[in-house]
Amino acid sequence: MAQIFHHSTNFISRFSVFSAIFLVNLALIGLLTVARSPYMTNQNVTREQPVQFSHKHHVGDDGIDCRYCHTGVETSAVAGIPPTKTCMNCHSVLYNNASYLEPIRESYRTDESIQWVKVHRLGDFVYFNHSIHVNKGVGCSSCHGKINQMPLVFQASSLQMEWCLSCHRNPEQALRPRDQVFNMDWTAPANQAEIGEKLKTEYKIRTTDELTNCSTCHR
Amino acid sequence: MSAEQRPRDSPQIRRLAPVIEPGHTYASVTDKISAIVLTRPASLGWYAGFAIGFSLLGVLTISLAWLIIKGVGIWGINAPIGWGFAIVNFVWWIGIGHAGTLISAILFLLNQKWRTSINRFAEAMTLFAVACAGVFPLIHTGRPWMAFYMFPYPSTMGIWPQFRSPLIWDVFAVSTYGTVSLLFWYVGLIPDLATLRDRATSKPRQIIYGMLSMGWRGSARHWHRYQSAYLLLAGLATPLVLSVHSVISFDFSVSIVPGWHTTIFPPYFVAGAIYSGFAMVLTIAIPLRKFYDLEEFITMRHLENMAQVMLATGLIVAYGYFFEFFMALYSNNKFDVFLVQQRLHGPYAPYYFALILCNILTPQLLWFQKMRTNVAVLFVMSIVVNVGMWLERFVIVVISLTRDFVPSAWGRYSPTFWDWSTFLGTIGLFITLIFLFVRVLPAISIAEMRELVTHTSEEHE
Amino acid sequence: MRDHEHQREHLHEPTAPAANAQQEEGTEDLAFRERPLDLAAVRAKLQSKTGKQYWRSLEELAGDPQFEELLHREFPRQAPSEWDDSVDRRDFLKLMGASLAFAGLSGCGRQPEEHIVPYVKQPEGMILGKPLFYATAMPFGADSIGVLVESHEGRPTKIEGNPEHPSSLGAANAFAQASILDLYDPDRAQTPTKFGEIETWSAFLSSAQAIATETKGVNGAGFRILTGIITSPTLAAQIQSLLSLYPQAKWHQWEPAVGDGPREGAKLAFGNYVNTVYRPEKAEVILSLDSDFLASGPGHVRYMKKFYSRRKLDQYAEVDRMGGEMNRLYVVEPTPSVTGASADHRLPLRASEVELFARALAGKLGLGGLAVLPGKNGEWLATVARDLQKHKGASLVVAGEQQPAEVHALAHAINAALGNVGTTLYYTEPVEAHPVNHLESLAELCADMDAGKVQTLVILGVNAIYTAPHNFDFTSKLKKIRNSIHVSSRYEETSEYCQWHVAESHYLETWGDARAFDGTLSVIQPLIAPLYRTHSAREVLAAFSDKPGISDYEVLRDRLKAANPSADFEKFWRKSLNDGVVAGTTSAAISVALKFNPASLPAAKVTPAGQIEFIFRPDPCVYDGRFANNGWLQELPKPLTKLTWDNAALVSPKTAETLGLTHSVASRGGEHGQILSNVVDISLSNSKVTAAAWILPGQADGVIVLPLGYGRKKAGYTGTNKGFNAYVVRTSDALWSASAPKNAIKKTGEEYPLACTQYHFNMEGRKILATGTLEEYQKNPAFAHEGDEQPPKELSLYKEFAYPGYAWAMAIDLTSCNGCNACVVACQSENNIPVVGKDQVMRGREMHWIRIDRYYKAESATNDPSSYDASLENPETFFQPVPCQQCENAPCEQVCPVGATVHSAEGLNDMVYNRCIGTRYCSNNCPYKVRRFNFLRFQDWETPQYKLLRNPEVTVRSRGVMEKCTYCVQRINNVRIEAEKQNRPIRDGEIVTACESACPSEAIVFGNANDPNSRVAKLKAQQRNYSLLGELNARPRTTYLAAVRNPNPELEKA
Amino acid sequence: MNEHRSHIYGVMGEFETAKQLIRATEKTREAGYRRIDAYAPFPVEGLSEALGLRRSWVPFVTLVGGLLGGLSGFAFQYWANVYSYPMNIGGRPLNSWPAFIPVTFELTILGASTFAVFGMLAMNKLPQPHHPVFNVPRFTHASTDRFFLCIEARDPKFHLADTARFLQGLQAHHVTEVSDD
Repeated sequence: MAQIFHHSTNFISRFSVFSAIFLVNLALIGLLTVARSPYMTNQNVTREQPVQFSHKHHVGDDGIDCRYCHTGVETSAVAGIPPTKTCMNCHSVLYNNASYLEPIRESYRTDESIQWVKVHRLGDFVYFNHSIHVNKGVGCSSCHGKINQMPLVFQASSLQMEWCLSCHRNPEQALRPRDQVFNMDWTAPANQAEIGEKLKTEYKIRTTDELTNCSTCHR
Repeated sequence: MSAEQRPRDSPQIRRLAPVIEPGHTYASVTDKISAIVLTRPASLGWYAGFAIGFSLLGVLTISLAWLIIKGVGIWGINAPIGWGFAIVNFVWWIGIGHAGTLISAILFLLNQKWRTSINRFAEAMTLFAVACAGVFPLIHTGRPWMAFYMFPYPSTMGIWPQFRSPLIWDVFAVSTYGTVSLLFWYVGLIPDLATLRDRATSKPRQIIYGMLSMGWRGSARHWHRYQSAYLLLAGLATPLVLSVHSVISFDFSVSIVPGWHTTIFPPYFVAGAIYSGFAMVLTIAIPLRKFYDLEEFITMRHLENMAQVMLATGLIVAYGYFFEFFMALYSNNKFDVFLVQQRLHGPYAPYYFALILCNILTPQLLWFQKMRTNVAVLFVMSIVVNVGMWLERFVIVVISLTRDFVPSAWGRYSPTFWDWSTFLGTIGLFITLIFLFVRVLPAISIAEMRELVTHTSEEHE
Repeated sequence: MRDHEHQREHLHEPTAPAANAQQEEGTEDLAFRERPLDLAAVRAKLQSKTGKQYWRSLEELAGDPQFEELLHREFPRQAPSEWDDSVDRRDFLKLMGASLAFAGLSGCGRQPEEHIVPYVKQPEGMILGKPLFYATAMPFGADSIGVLVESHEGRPTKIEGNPEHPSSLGAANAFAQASILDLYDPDRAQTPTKFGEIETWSAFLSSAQAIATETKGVNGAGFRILTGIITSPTLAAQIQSLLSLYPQAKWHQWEPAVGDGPREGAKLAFGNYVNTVYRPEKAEVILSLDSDFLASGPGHVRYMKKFYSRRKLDQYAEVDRMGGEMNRLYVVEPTPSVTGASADHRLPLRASEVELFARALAGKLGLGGLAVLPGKNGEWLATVARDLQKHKGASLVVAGEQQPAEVHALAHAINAALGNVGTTLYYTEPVEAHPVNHLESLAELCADMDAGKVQTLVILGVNAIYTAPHNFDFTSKLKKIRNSIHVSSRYEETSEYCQWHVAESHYLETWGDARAFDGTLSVIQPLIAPLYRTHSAREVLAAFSDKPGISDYEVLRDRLKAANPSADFEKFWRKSLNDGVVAGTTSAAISVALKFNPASLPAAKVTPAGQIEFIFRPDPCVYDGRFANNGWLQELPKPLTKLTWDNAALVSPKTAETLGLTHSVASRGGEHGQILSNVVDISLSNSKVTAAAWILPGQADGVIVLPLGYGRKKAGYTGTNKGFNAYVVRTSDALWSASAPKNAIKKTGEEYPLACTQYHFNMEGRKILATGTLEEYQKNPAFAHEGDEQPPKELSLYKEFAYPGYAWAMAIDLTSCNGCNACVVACQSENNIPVVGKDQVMRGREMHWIRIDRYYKAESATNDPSSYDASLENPETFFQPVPCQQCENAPCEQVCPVGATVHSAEGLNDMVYNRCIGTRYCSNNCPYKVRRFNFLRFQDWETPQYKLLRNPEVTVRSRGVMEKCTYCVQRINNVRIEAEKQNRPIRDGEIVTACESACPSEAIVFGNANDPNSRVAKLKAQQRNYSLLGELNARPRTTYLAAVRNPNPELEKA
Repeated sequence: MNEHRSHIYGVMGEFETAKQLIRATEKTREAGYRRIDAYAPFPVEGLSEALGLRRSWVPFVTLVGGLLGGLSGFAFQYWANVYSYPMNIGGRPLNSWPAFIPVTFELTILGASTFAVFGMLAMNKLPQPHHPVFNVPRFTHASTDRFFLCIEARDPKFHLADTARFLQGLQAHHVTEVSDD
């Protein structure tokens, strides 16, 4: 019997030991990466909508203010998706026979709601409130990205807890003057750090301690 | 002089009883032990035992599936008794595990030669017990599929486990304990695997054992490092084994529940663990040496020593019981006082007295040599102690919870069918693993037996 | 709106948000919906709830879309309700098949695509995501409780009291709050039926019209209407117009749980029906003659608020009153009621002896009548009489609803003699639209039915077959009626024997009006269009009139217009809707002359000493049975017995001993769950009922209480066959109490498991509830701290955590708590707390976030009422609401392995459901045992109606997760956000927790302890303030104010 | 001679008892051979000294492992609780170091023991299923009851014939040459 294993097995066995360890770690890292990838978060994924509504056109080109449609954004937890009526305000006269607007007109006729596909989907147990962010100088684009350049809206941020925390831990980075909140093209000035600090005190932003309490977002 | 002439009962000679019957050579021990794995066909008894274990294992699978589907509500737990059989069994199994490490590590450090013939399967027992124990912390949670929250990984929530919680300590203690025991056991196995490789007749076996032995060739240089590694492992496993059950006891002593919140717990849990562990070793060793006639290797001396250890640890446990009472009364904390009274004449008093009977009264028989050397008695005794130690955990975990601070919330606990099936299921897992183990791996460390042979032969020279 | 932006319903899965069935009915509807509510689907789902629907094989299962769904969820959506946790074999196999898949798929997995479904035309005035509150009123007996209903995008989710309304004053009782569950009850009747077959409304209309014409021909002969008490002027007017249309038609009334005593008593005393209104706030001394006026009967919510306004001691310490003006309450009653249990002095007397007591009192006060009370009771009486006389004009005697006319008449006489009329009580015209003697009214109807004089019987809401005295044998008589129409919200016992059953709309679905105990009129406005094809009583009556089809809305407006020819009716109308009360409708006090001489009373009939007295009482949770299918109320522990899901024949310890009745504690659940009690056969007035016996300390000896409202045969999934039906042994001649020899009650030898949430009544010498008398308190205001072992803060090794901002805290005044349960229901409704069912309660797994502990101050040798002990004959009873104590050194937080419960910067003990993995360690380590665990999937995910019910502001917890009181953190956050938007601090009283807002006695106060001017801070500053189990140094934010009672020193000595 | 070395690993002798092996080993070293190795079925006392082996590095490696495990363990807990996400847990201080000890301890043990074992294997160049000595048919007894001494070809003093003769001089049975392939 003597030699059971061939010369090569020495290398093979050692190699496999190391590669096993390597692969396990690789798998773990992979898992964590997938968890943060658009596959899980739907970040940057554009969705087909029943009506190919273009924010680029309405906001970017026509310059319609966010609040014209998203009426709740300053007062309520939710910005609100506009009722068909809002579309018809204009489209009863503009493009009022464009075929691609048929679903709108049909909805208005039949009193059947349009089924928009949801783009921004927070965890079921997160209680996000638009109004307080808007009122405290957090701009739309800080979370939603440059909507005015999106033909079809996609989710610009991961919307994961660590992402929320990044801002709740140091809000100053995102604070802007109130009149800039709805400005999609606002970019942080060079001295954002100090401006942010100033605004933070001006707006009476709560301490990081308070902003990172569980019950701030979870109930 | 030779075995048959020696009068077995005269004390001072008995004390010299060997840890291995004389007349053995390197070859003979090797043959005898490796034969069990390599040549001897599996007996009918083995198949029978395995069948029992395996069917119980099936019960476990079903119980777990049903648990996952329905939720922990299928068990008897409720408010206020949030922990029931699951935790009782967890602590019980972990406790059993301890004897293995203890025998292989501490006795090794103390250079107790008699450990050699029992440490291998004692270690195996440890691993399997830990496996059984490991089932519970996971499944007893309300959402097992979320249990990974307990591990410190960089989650997308940017939040970490809560390291002040004894349960997190458990996670680390138990997993470390499992890993180290496995390493220790495997390192011990390497030379024997080499032996099996060299004695195996069929190619597949040669390859399997060959792979497992990693090409061990008994080089003196290897032995040199091997020994220091093994010694270090023993040195590390010793504090580990003590820490693990201390940590388990923290689950209770760190809380504020009357009957849990006691400083005596760590030492008394460790003692209890060793106590039940040795009981279990006996429960396994006695049939093992019988069926595979290993009486020459696992001699009366082993059984007796273990019996003595049981007696000693049993007394420590008794001391623990006593002090639970004493401290409660001495501290005059109304909640503790009330609780210890409840133990004596509460709704669960029978369990408490049963526990005293099993753990304190019965083992007193071990003061007598006759009893210590009577295999049948030892076997029964070991079972009794196992039951007793299970009861102890039941008394501590469950009964303390039934009577805590606010009387309006007092309740009672009674296990359901699924509590029992899960418990029996883990016993099935244990049996199955043990039976597989004796078939595929040497139940006694051959290499160390050879050392023993040299020593004994030297003694005889 | 909140729901379409973020799903609230579930920890891991999106479930259909507010579906709203209004659009089903095609009515003008201001509600949003995501998925249409398909009634057929509803019914199908409801069937599956009873666990009948299983997959026949795994193969079939595998093809099933539900199964695919199930694979991507943590647990099966279609699994039978956990309410009965029975292990069914096929059920088991079915799930086994899925089990393998779980391992891989649970935990991770992407969220499915979701749709946002906006309005087509958004109703103005609505801001998506913000709840609206509407004022309306819940009619109840001779009263109606004004409520504010919270509505999220058109679905009512919560009911609270209406501060504007006299009978609410902002608080609400358990019934009113739980009535919202009735709205969404999936077992409600959903369409009209004829002989049980589904019929259309128009079919009913036509047959109604046929009947109408026929009836017209014989100008109304044989046309009868049966209703309960009606306080709705509109409905009454409609009935009257019918009666004038059909001259020979008759209107009968039957209210099973309200006696004729109050009515007839007034008649006896004053010669005609008058309504009595009390002013407890003005009374120094109150004597209740078997009246539970704090917890039932017209105006009780108001009375409770007013009564306890006189027991606030030095509340908020503005003036150091030290309880100087604390009133005193004496109660004489056969069985402990909420009122009696919280009285300063309580005398257990058999129901029939209460009349003797009243006569003797009258005698003592020199009103004639010579009856004297023998023995100790006599002394007691004398003392009370003295106390009353001492407070002429500031005393009050209240007679119980179930007491006979004589007692009421006596009470009127005594009050008159004491000069209380006009001060502590006043009289008004009856609130009832048409006061009659109900027993006679029903008797007459039955006689006529028997005599074949009745062709058409329209029953509005009355479940006569269930509630009528059994000697009337209503069933057989009803069978004789040609046209019988039953109008009720559920297809119940009576419906079965009627030709037509018309599904009645819930009061939140209809227009209407109702008067309160003091005559104040409220407009009832619908919060939601009928969920099903249901109709109001008014519509049904209209169907028989000459102008059918006229809508309630018009009828109502026309009446109001007529009654208020004011200039701007629209303004008036809007104001009435907005306030919930119609201005200027409160009845004026009338002066009535006493035409009654106590001496002239015939001898009272008293239960002979040797005999046992059986008395009938409405159940504190399901009342007369109308709430039998309400899971919240069924699972609500009854104030005194702490029983749920069952009624029981209540027996005093001594009587139990003589009858050989006992309890034993079951090993499963134990003291906090399952008690085995003896089953007894009660044969009474040649009928028999089998009941579970329950031994109740403080009950008068020789009395057995038979609570009404249980043993329903057709109540629905929740209420059917729960408890025993006391109506079965109730006869017209012994409507409220019957006497029978001892052998009328026999042990059957069987045992029956009762779900009792607190059996153990003894405090075991632990300082859980600090109690004292007013004297003690005035001597030593800090009496609550005697023997305190709370360690000083300096002893701590740790540096204190600072709470610079708000420090939320709660103070609960035990002096004011009488265990009325309003807070428990409020919490359940606000926080989406599931109902777990009897079996789970028996395992000690009920989910209430706030529980009310009941303790007896009895030096009992044993803790077991089932072994007789003199101290249990009339023990002092105390109640203690226990929500999460929000400890600063929370023992629960430190042991949680995943940090699912941690402390907020404002001192809240946050509970993060989505982080919890359910080790239950926190619950074990919670000394107050306020944490609740979802042992099984208690939430009902299937029933669409319940999805409408849920509060979108609160996560709906799922299986395997710990939950607990959070001080209504959702309310805190919403208020804070509003305040921060205005850059101002939160004002005291701006945040009101659900329990606080419900509490009629204002025992619960929440606020910011850091603000020295907040109410809570002032309460905590009091010396009565102590923390539960302070010696544990958990530093609870919830603290208690010791219970102080005001006993009469003279009686104390005796 | 060098051409030998290419395909010869060394010469091996077999002994009955451990004592013989030790004696033989000592003699061989006295004879000036250095590249030698002894093979035994169990650790033979005195053999290491006979071969003149130096103290092994295993203890040091173990120490390193222990320190790594322990320090990183505590450091991580400190970081997670004080910096990463500070939370008020039941009023306990952020750095509740006593509560961090158990985990730190367990990680120390874990680190130390894993390093000990894997360090030992690594230094022994295991796994190594194939080794020239296995070419010797009788070497299977090395794992049962026989003791072997092998003088390797790499040894400067090595000469096939002489070394073989030398070994026979030590009463070794079956002196065989160990081929290297």
